[in-house]
Amino acid sequence: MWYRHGMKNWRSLAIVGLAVICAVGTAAPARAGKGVTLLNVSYDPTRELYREYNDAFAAHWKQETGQVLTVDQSHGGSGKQARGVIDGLQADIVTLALAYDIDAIASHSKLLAPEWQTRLPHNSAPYTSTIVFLVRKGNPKGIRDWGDLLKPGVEVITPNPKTSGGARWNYLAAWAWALKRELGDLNKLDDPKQAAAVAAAQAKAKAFVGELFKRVPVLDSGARGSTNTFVQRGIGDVLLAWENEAFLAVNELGPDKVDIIVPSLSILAEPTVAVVDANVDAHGTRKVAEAYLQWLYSPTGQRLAAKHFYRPVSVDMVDPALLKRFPALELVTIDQVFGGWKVAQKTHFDDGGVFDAIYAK
Amino acid sequence: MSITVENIRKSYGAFQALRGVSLDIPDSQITALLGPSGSGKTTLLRIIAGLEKPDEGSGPIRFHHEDVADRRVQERRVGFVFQHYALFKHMTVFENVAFGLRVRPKHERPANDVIDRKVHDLLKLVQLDGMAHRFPSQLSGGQRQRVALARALAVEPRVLLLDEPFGALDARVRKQLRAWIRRLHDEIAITTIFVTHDQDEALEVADRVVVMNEGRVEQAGAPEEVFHDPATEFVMNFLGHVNVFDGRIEDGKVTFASVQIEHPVALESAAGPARVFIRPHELSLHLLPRSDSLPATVTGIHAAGPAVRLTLAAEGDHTFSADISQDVYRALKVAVGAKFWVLPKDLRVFPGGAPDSDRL
Amino acid sequence: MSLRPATAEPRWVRTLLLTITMLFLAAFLVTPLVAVFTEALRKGVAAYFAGFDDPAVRSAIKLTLLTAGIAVPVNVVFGLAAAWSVAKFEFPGKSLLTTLIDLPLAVSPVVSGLIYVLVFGLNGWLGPWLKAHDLQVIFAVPGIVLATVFVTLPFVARELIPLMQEQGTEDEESALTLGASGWQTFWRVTLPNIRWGLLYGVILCNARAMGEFGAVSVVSGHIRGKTNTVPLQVEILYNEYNFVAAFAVASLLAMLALVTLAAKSFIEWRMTSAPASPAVPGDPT
Amino acid sequence: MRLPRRQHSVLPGFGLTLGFAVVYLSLVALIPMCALFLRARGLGWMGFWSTVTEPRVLAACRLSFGAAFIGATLNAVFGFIVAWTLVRYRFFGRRFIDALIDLPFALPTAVSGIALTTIYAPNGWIGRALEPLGIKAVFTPRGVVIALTFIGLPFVVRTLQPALEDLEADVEEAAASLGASRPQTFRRVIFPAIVPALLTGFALAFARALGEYGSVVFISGNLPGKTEIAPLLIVTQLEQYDYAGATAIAVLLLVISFAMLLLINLLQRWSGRRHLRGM
Repeated sequence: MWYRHGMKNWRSLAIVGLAVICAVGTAAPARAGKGVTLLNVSYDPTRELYREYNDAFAAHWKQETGQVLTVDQSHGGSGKQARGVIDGLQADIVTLALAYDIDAIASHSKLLAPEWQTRLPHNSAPYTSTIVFLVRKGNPKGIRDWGDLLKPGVEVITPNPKTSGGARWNYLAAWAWALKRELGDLNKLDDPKQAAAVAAAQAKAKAFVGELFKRVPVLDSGARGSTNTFVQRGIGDVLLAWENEAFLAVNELGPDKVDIIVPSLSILAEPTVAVVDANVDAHGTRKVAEAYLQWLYSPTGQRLAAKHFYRPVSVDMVDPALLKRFPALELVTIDQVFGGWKVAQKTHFDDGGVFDAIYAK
Repeated sequence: MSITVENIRKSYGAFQALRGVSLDIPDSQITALLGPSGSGKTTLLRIIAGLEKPDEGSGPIRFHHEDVADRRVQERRVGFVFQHYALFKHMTVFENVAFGLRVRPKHERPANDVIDRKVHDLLKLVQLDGMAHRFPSQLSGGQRQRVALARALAVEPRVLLLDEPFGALDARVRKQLRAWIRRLHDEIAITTIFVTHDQDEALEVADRVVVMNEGRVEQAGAPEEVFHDPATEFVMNFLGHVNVFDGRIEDGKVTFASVQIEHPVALESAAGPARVFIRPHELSLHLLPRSDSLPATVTGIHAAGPAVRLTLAAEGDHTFSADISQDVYRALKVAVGAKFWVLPKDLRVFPGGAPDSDRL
Repeated sequence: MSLRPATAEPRWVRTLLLTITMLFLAAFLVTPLVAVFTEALRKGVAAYFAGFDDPAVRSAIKLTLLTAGIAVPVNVVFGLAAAWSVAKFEFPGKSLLTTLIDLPLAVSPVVSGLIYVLVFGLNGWLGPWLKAHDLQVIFAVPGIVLATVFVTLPFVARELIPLMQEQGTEDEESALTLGASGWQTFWRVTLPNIRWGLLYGVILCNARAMGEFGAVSVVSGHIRGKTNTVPLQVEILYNEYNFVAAFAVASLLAMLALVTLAAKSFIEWRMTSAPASPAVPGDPT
Repeated sequence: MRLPRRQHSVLPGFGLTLGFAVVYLSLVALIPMCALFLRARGLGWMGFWSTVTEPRVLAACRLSFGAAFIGATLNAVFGFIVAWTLVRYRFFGRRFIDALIDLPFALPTAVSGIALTTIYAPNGWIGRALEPLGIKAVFTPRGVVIALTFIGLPFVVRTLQPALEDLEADVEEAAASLGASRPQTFRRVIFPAIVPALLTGFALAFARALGEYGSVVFISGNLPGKTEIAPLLIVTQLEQYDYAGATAIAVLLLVISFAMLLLINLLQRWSGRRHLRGM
């Protein structure tokens, strides 16, 4: 009798187990619906740009092919978004803050080819940007260039370079400026004869950046968090920001509150874009995905980029009135100063790198 | 419906609640399971009801020759009244009583008007007809008890099982309900078993008393039988107040305190220690010594009641009680400090030492 | 001067304690609540309602309702089953089971999300299999539901276990002796007995299900209009400098919290003051 | 028959309900958690040890533990006063305040974080008042404590309330009749009786605070080594594709949470009651 009872218990357990598995396992099919859908996984400051671009491209695509296109949009910190794609976020397209994050997708997941950056013009960056300063209205602390950030009593706001792509650009721009100050001419970096001077300059740059980050009271995880901290909370005297973020902040949050200051030298930030091969092939969206990115280089794409304060790569396609908004300054590239992303990441941002050393004490 | 159980065992981990109980419950009578807490009486009742499973190797449980040991509680058709009644708080009195009828399978379920009539008949029987639409929380303890009884009777049980039916009531209501249950039983004549730890209750209500202790049946019989002819020390001790003396058996006589008395048990037993039990009303007080009487001093008087209870101290640190009538109390002019000769009119002797005198 | 009862504090102590209570609660509870509504209404009622006039917000509300609509019922079933087995039976490993039921309460929300990434992610245990079958769990609705189910798992069970333990088994046994089947006993006796406690558990579970941020954030993928729940949408609006809309949507959740609290007070009042409520139990058979 | 070794009750459904509960719990919670341990095992003991003893991880854990401890302590002190006034005194708005206690529980943590930051920032309602005093509330460890105090409050109050309600007045009257002053009665009669509940509430608030993420990230400032909490570090590690490091910290938190829960259960057994309302 006890035995029979036991069987019953096990049977009911099995039934229940199956039921739960069914309930849990009703995973959604990855795609559904009519027409074609793209998922563009992007980073925080591109919200406004892609909102407009998606509509424009969908209309263009409809005209070209008659197909109804919907572009789903996901925004977040660049690193977080890359991790999402690695873990299975079904992105057809990634438009991230820096090439390193797309490299990470390629190396961690085999979802896209390692040579992705060569497939589109201009290093796969259809628009560029740079790093500028946002200060309180009237610039009460008199900040003109990177050196002024170390004035006594100046508080600097930047996101965390560990988690924010924009913050890595901030960090590298500051470093490049310090090198330039020490060396006078950045070409010396490639001159073997100047090795001793370069080493001394690198040490000075490290000290400068270390001192700079000591003046940071809040490290938000993303660019938007930092802007909110600076503008909404009123914390800090200067915000290191994407040029487009700075313009947007002035427009959205009040020209009466903040001013943009352009330093003498900054870095050429190249937000890169790529098609995620494995995903577009699974979704059957390669054609439209590739067209989507190509069209970023078209006059419309370039115009929209410029409208949203990204520097277009093909200036000749864009209304000069729009271009006038971008101030001229000396821009250095990451390849030129740091030997490319992989080296920069390893030296500065990986665990145990230079950035960690700043906070190690 | 007579009930027979054989060799019922039940243990909870290391604790043995029932150590092999066999019992015959006669048809249409009230049987009381009497014993101190932990004696296994409630466990036995729950096993009969089917609320507990006896251990492997236990004997059958027969309801009138039919072994119901493998029957589920729903199929045994027992009416069970719980100590705290277990009335369904969210249902009216009416719905509580009707519950057993409403949960029957559709083809056996009586029509609504039949249920209605039946419930009202039952409520009339337990004298609660006007209360049908009240909720249990609006009733007194005694009324709740009667609702529980009516609910149990509604399913026309073959046997009625009551777990400490008067336990949660105050003294006055208890007394009333005892008599009422007795009358009710005479009316419906259903085999009834109830559990109690109150010997007065058992002796007054039951046709048969089963005295239990430590998972065993000590004695089963009519109330007079167990009271006047207890089979064991435990029964003697448990049924009513009793004075206990440690004594010895020698030469056919029993010696305790300072007296030596002839007793039939002493004649049959070998010499050795013995325990002497005397109920307080079996002692009489005398001003002059008699043979077999022992001198004692009154140390306390409790005169408020039909009888007067005296506390007495005898030589050798013996303290005991004696009950005398109010007449005798006044005639002898009893006062604290007075000395009397105390004569046992009757006594019971159990050969053997004093094992666990604090068992009660 | 009247004599103060022996078991009361002097007036100044009472005043002091009351003042501390009020200040503490004002600093920690009332101001955040007020802040949410103030910010939401900063630009007036029209701007407040304009905050909801956004397909992404509406889809976030829909997704949140769907998530709670799945998570709450399954956790109710689980809570009932767990409470029934724990409260009404003795078995070895019982206290381990109750500890494990409590575990999601103390697990960091981030970890709660992470574990599902490790199981269902592309590089997780089931990732390759799911991909082969074109199924998507994390960064889609099922993952959000799972994470929510995990975080809200203990609520109903925690509410019911002590309640059912307190009530004992007499009522159920009584129903059984009267011939009721197991299901009848459950529906007609157990459920009415625990209904207020159950509702209380449901309300807390629902509040948490709708408000969960950390765990859902890890598994959501943040696809606008598709995998954003209300708390995530609040963050997004906030990050879009759309503060009024962010707080307007947040005020929805704050109002949910207030409604929850009101419902809870009502239930507590019912539980303590009106045990004898009439009820007409439906017949499920 | 292995499942129920001993079954006291004749109530049906044991196999069904326990089976369902165990299977459900395993699928939803236990098996996914195993994934965490397995992934962390990839590090090996040495790797695990070196990850969790990195200065930055240690600093984050110190902050998480320290702030959780201070928050739970604040809650123990003020939560006790709140529970006391709610149970003992009758005043206008008592019901409203009583209901409000659960707010941190019902309000999404991100909203709480944003709201608290808005209030305690230097230009916020309370922050403005603190600024002249030289007290910086947000973007300092104090901010973390504020968020964690907010999160933990209901745990302490809701555990203490029933315990205080259960205290019988006659015990206090007995103490008073034996000549004890009110403070003496409190110290020697009331307080010892509610210590178990207080400890339980403290432990629950602590365990919850240890893992809190959503509300803290807005208010803490997130400076590595200074105001970075352990759960944020998990997120940071994840975003650097360092799964092993993330899982190592997650395992550490999980094990500590589990230990806390076991401790809570022991405390509850000690105090002889498992009834925690408002949870």
